[in-house]
Amino acid sequence: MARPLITARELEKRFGDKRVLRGIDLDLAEGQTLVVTGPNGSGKSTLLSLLAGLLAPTAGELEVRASRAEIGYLAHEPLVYRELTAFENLDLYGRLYRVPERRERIGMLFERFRLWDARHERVGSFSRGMAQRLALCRTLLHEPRLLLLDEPYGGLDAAGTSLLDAELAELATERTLVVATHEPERLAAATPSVKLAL
Amino acid sequence: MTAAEKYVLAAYLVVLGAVLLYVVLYSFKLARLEREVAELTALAERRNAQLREPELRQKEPVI
Amino acid sequence: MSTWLRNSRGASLSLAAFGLLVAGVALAVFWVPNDADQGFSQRIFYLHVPVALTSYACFGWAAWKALRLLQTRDQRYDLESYTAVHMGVIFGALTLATGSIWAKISWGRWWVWSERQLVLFLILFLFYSAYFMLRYSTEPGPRRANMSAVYALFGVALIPVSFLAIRLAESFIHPVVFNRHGPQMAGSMFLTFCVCLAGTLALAAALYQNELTGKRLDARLRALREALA
Amino acid sequence: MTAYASDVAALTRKDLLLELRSRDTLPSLLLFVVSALVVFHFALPASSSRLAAGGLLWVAIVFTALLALGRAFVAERAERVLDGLVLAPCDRSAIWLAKGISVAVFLAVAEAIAVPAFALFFAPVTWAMIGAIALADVGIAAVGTLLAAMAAASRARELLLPLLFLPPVIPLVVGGVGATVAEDPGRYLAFLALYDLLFAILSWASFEYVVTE
Repeated sequence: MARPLITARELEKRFGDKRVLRGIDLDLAEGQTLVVTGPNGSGKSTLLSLLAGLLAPTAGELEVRASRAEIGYLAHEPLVYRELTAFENLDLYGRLYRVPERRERIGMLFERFRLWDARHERVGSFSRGMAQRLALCRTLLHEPRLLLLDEPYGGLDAAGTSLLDAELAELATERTLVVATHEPERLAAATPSVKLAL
Repeated sequence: MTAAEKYVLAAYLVVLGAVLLYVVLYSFKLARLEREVAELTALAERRNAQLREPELRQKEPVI
Repeated sequence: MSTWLRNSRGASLSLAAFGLLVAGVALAVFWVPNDADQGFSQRIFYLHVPVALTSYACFGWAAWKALRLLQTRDQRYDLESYTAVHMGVIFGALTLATGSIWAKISWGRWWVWSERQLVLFLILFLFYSAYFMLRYSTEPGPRRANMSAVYALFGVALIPVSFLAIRLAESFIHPVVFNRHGPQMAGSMFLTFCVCLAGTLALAAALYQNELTGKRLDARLRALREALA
Repeated sequence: MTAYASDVAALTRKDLLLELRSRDTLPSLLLFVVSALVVFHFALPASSSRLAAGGLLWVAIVFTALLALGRAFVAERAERVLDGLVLAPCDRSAIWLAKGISVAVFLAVAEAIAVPAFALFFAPVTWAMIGAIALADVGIAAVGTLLAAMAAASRARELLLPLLFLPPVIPLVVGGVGATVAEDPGRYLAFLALYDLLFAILSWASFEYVVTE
């Protein structure tokens, strides 16, 4: 069996005096789907930030066998510039991630997430749902091997939700997914192979 | 004592004063630490008391 | 006896500091002859310069610990670098105090811009005071440790650059160049100076060790409180 | 090398685009530097020499730089975009270099207005001054960008940046003023170049630690 993509032993994270994560053990192989559940403030986002490499563990071991170019991270915030247009944001990330045929790839993502006609509008003028869809485009832009999705359904309307359902179903087959949500029952599409309740 | 000697003495006293001030501030810190330790031992004892609670209740009905 | 000394480094350092300082002061005040041109007031030299050099040593030590932190990411070094900077600032302030007293003796005014060492310490004092502002306004954690470490390293690089700037500044601010007492001291003076320097260094080390223990005690108590909560 | 250069180019293009789009940093810098010079005119007693005026130009430059640096990471903080950039596979120092270049560009534009205004209000401008201003811009951008990133990660940003920035900028002011007033400015220009080299390398190497854990 190939070595797991993610290994964590006694993982702990502390912010000053507040301990947010403790004693997390985890093995996630390539292609599996991990669903992280728990109430708000249980440390789901912190765990995903640790997996993305944005935070360093306070104690314990964590090994993520994927380079930064192979990780897609969907955070609470869209991580895009409000003053720039949707296209300019994705173009910037496309260059930084050195995505081949950048423009075609961006155009295809805008169509798939129905943002094509808003592509030259300032992100500041976007609704919460549109910004979430743009963030999904940003996350999938460089076809990452490992996808870290923090509350992916946040702010999406009915159309957006069904669109994301289809997307997740397809992604779950060929990529490794880590989805953090406080309402796991909505994750009909991605059948979790590993569950972690915080 | 010439003016120069007074100033040199003043300089030495300034340094001595600084060290003493540091020691005084440090004693405040030690006092705080001691209070904290006392607090924590009390907390620990209360927790132990709670842990031993079940055995005590068993004994009472026997009397 | 040796085990007692080994396991309480703070106490043994304090003992060494006490001995050396008493010897140093005794030598400086009673034994060493007066300086030819400056007379008795030159004795402040045995206090002002050792304190200044100790302050440099503390900033250097802080930079070394900061470098270790950035290499090993071991948070233990953050506490040590922080304590060392704290020591550096205390001795820096003392350098400014004794320096201005020396200025009062030599030039009759509490502050002179022509004394390069003094001006350099003023800049360093401002710089490292901002170090504490940086620490107090960021959340404790690896991020703060990294930033403090980078800042401490910057400080050390700033020392020679600022000293050079001050020398350059002299030619257009006020060209009063003063030849202060150089290192060509007589044997007895140099011996006194070395004892005093060893004393202040030992004092800094003792305070550093004690304060570090105090900070570690704080951290352990917080962990204990959390364990019991 | 070209990968690094293309990252820096992409990030610099983004910074300049942000400024073009929001147009808030540059106009305020221009107005600030000129109004500072006017205020200084009234601050200077009538009989003061050219030396004093030269010095005040540098005070204006330092505080204009503070204004520009205060704005440096505002866009990145707004939507936690800095995390997005830190996640990208590019070398983190590219973020520092790109931001430094954009700060230097904004400063240069502000100085392009300030220096003629200085010549008009106070005293003639020498080539040595212009050289010193250019060298100082590099040093300010290098050190300032790093310190702005530190301040951006802390609570009291607007308060903290001046405290962090002013002590390290003192050598730059000495070099600048020296080049402005001294007869042989060569020594001061060399000192500025030394400062730029030393602190640019130091900032370039340490930026990574300021934005990651």
